[in-house]
Amino acid sequence: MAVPLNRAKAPAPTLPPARGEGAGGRKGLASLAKAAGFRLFNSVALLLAVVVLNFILIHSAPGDPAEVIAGEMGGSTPEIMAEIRARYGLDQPLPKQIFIYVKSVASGDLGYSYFFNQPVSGLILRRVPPTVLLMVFSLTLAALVGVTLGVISSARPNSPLSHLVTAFSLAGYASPVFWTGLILMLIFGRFWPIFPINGMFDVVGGHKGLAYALDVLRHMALPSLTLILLNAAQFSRLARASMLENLSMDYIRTARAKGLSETRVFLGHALRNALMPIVTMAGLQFGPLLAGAVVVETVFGWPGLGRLVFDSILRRDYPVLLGILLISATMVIVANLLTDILYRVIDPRVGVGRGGPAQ
Amino acid sequence: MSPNLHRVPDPKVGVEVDPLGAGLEAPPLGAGPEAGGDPSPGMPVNRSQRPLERGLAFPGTPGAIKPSGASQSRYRRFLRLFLKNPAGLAGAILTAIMVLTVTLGPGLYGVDPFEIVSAPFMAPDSETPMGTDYVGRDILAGVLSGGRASLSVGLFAAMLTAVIGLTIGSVAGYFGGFMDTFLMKVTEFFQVLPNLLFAMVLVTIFGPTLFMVTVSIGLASWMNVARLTRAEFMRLKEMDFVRSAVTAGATAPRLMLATILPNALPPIIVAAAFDISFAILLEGSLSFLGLGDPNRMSWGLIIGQNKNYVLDAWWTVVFPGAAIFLSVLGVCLTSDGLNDALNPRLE
Amino acid sequence: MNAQDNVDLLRVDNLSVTYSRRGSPGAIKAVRDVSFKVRKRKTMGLVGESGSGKTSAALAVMRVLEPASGTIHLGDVDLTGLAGRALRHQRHRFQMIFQDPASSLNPRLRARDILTEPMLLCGLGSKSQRLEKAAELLDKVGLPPDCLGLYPHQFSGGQRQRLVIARALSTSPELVVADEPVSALDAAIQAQILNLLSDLRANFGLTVLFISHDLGVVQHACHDVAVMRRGEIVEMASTEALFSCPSHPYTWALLSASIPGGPLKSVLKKAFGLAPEKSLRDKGTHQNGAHSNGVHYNGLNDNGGCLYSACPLREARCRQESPPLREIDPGHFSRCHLANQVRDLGGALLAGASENSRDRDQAHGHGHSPDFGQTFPGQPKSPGDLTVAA
Amino acid sequence: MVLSVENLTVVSSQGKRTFPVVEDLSLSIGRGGTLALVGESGCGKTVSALSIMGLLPPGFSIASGSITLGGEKISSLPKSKLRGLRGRRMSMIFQEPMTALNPVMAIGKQVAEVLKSHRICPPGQIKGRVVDLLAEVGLPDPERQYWAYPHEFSGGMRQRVMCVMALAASPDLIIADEPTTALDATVQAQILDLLRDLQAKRGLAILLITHNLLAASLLADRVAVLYAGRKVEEGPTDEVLTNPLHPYARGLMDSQPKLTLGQGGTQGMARRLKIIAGQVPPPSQRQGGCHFHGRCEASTDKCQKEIPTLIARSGGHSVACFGAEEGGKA
Repeated sequence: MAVPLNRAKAPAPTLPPARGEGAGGRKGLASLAKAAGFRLFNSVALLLAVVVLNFILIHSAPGDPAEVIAGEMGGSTPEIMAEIRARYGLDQPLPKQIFIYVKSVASGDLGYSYFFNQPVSGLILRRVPPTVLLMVFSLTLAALVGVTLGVISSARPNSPLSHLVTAFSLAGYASPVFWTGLILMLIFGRFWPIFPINGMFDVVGGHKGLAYALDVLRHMALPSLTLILLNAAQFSRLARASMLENLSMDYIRTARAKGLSETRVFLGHALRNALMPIVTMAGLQFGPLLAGAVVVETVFGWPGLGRLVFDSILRRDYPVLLGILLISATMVIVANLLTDILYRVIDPRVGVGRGGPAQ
Repeated sequence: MSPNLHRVPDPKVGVEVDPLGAGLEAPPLGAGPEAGGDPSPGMPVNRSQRPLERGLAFPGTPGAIKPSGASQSRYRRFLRLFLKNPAGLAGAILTAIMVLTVTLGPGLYGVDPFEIVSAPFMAPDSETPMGTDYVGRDILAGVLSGGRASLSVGLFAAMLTAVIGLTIGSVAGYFGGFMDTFLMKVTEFFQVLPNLLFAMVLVTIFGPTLFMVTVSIGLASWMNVARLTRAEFMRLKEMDFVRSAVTAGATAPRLMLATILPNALPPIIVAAAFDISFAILLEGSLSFLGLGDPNRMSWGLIIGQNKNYVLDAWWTVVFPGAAIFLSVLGVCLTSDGLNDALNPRLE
Repeated sequence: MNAQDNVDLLRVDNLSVTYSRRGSPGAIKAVRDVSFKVRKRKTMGLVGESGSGKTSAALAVMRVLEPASGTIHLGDVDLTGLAGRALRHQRHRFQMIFQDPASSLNPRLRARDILTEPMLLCGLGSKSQRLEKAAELLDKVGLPPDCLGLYPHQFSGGQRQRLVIARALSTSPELVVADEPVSALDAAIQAQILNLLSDLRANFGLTVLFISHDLGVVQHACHDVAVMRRGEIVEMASTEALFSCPSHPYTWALLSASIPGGPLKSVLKKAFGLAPEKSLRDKGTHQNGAHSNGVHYNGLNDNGGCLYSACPLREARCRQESPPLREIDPGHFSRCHLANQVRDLGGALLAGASENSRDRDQAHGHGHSPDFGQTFPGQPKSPGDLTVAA
Repeated sequence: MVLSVENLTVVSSQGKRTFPVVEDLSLSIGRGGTLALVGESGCGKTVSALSIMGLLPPGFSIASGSITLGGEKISSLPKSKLRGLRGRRMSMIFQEPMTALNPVMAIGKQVAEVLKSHRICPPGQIKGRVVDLLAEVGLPDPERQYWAYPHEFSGGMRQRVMCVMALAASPDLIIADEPTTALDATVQAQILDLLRDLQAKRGLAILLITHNLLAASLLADRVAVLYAGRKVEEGPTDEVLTNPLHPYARGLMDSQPKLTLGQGGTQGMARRLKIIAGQVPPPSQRQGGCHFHGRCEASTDKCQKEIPTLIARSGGHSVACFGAEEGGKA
């Protein structure tokens, strides 16, 4: 916050201390830390709420909670049932149960999967890296491709390219993820088999280092291409709308009156302002993207959270399902936190008190 | 400013009133406001009994100019604008076609989607226009009757998101303060949960009936409409015509429903239309993952069942997927068309 | 002036309005302990620049904004105490005219519904009576009766403002609060609406609270004037007394900025002119009204002294002790420690300037200046009275 | 002569039909001179300014007439050449200070852009030169202001930043489109003083677009009154403002409440303003002849048919009206 006026004995209103280049420096690290602190507290509260939601879901499911937790293996062996009752303290009064549940989740114990007969947290955490890799790779590429297409098409709003981009963005949004995935599998499986259509690496290859990375990349081509098609469509649509809106603002007319070249006006002024809503959308888009990733993993057999979700649905393995919901909510919260802070760095107007784009 | 007919008053008539004449402190003629008299202020009076002061006989002031344009009804204006936009028109036609095929199709085609028609993986031919699936059921029958589940879930889920979103958004936007902060925290909480995952958990726990699928999708995707409604209510609440209704004595419910909501509807209707397409996609994903209503055929279900045989039986996946694609595309284009036709002239 | 006329219709005592801005702690004092009276059937002007709190005061009187403190009496009814049905029961007695014709009419309603809505909400008359009165109102504000079925976007700016005025009169109110009714209009339309307002005021026996930032309009339209700055009334008097010789440096500064170039302007600028802005606009301000110019304070750092920090006559006393609103002449109030000196200094400057302009008239031989009152000339060469409207 | 515009006609095309927005406008400004273009909204004053700068919005185009800047005919220049002149030889100040600056770029850099793109001085000196300019327009502590953002400035101070941007490449002509309309009276007076000082110091020619007669009287030495796209009167400021010849100009002056100081100030209350009935006809509604004939009290058949031409009267005061010509009203 540039002008620290609300401290009791505020000195004469001062501007941010003059500093060198770089937009970030100008904000003052104190104000950024305060904003991050506020948002962090907010995120922890959200996480707690998700845990409580999980608890409520388990207890509101039809039937005895122990049955629910045991899932498909339920009722087969009395020892398991007894062990579940003891672990979750199901015979205790409800508030006590919530406390036990929250305490165990906080200590990293998300319960035990009887189908995979291993602790849920370990099971899930092993599947997180491939999903994160797939998502971050796809989100970045989708953002780059989408924004570039959107910006280019906003240069000449009713040119053929612009109509093409609009059509692409509509088609990208309208096609269901699993359908696109399967169509790509069909194309690259049957007619142009240059990419593997299943799994994450050649089981037989056993490559090391760079070769291994390349192999994973080849395997990731189709799943990420599916995600990119979907998300690039949304980015291009928003980028085009945001650019057109900014190009009609007064400060663009001022820039032109200063005699700046059209590209300088376009990139130097319009794009800088147009990026802000796009950053916001990237944050909000992370949740739906994760959902898309789950489906794509199921289609392409990518060993991430998606496959785990698919299997645990079949086995009605609630601890795993709820664990995944918690972990993915965490990932979304972290993503929102990052985009919020990125938003503050770009936009000098955002004060400390006010929350970021989500507010 | 709309071009208006310039009916010129006869210049002679428009001569201004003699400055020292009526303009000065002439005592008011006839029934002045206080003549009407009011029962003692505190005492509540039945609304319709109060006399309406008719004010004074008094010549109209010069400079009467007739505003322009015939008084067309809003619906004709809406239709005119909507039909002018090609995308909207195409969308409306596409959606209509999909709805018709889904409602009339099963009756006309007459084949039961669950009935084994012939050998599995039959390629599309005259007999089975869309071929058969992995157990030999007719894909065309599946597509026709599957649409009923997908589109109805899409419509009703979108209605649910609209109801929840409108309520939370309008209350948060209008009342502000603590209510706003609390409701926005709730919205933020729901937004953190990836919508498909949340819907999956709900359906898994509470059973994959069509009703539960609709409710889960509704619960997982109302946040956009809520945010949009809140933003519109906060913007309109500050405008003069709402303040004028306050000064005229409008109560909070009337302000929210009769004054603010009609002006807030256009962007909300567009968002709700988008939610229909979003819900269809979500229903597709759910049934693709095997969470749809088992005894109801659905587009996602067909694709989910045949996904492993896509390489050698492409038609089992391509046609149902195309059905989803076309209906979602139709709804999207219609909502784009709505956007242009509905945007108010307020700006 | 019969006895009934010096009765006060509207009495506002110690009115304060505060805004809490999300993000910056502490409340912004938009209106600070303002008191004034509006005589029945008279027009009271509230004049001030943007951010002076004049619109917030008006909205508080209309109970659109909840005042932080203070009481508002309409006739003998204390409005601040009322709420819900009781307040709505009084609503027909006081109505409001808004500034921006584009946003003060509900775009979804036809003219007929716009005019009948206030009567409906106040429960006045039957449906047919309301429609008749709506047609009658249109005629009174100079709009043809057959445009009842049209929507606001089919009217021009001036016509929409006439519709807004007709709506305000629909419940035959005693008090009309007009918030910058002509600021958003062009000069020619502005004159038409000002004439309309004065005709309606005279013929309906209305009492008007007139908010504006334009001194020329206020002098033309108002019987009494209160000059507001940073949420306070700095000077209050009858129009005649105030414009003949103000007694607050800020009023002089406003006047000197609103008169055309010439000897008087340069003299007044030297004596009372504002020093150019020094500090940055503080982000915590509340910024509305006709002009979107920022304000340099946020009501937080009240260090007790007079708020007019840019005053050229500022002394030590002004910095420590905040001046009360004192009555320095009968009916003429000023919030300045040096009010008397300011009045005398201003009077001298005025007299001085009018002396040499009268000599110059004789020298040029075409005594152009009108007989009543001394309108101060534009460029030194030809003294004719010059149109002045900010 | 810094700027001379001859018989400029600008048309706006909506769909198939085109309407004249500015008709046969001629004006000229010498070095150090200021011409005020006065008129109600919708009379084409902003469109004229934008056509001079070559910034006409889509749908508007120059139909005929020529614009010459410093002897060079710029109305026929290709877009790229014209762009080189903007900021360098002529620059513009806009009305709404709150939205005319880029909200996410420090103001110093927004000014430096002008110097950089026109290569006025080597990159090293740019920052120093900007800081001097900021000081020249009266912004306190310019060294630190360089890094401040627009939202930290008041309306008046932002308009000063706009002036700096306009002056950075020391152009010959500044077009100010309603520079003080969005400001309060006191701040407006300061900005007009600033413009007058800058003009005196740098010998600038200023084209002031305004609907506010006070601003015109304070800054301009000549005034041209526009009505519905046509110039109806032009002359020295105090001549035009004190005894206007054209009925519209006279109606405009009379219809505004005059601020009178000293005794006898309240007669305003009783006196009704002399009004001009009706409204300005929008471009699509303008018939032949003099556009004002509908609202003019002295309109004759001739006024309805023929377009009055501008006739020079005494002291460079010219008017375009048949009535004024015959009647010879003083």
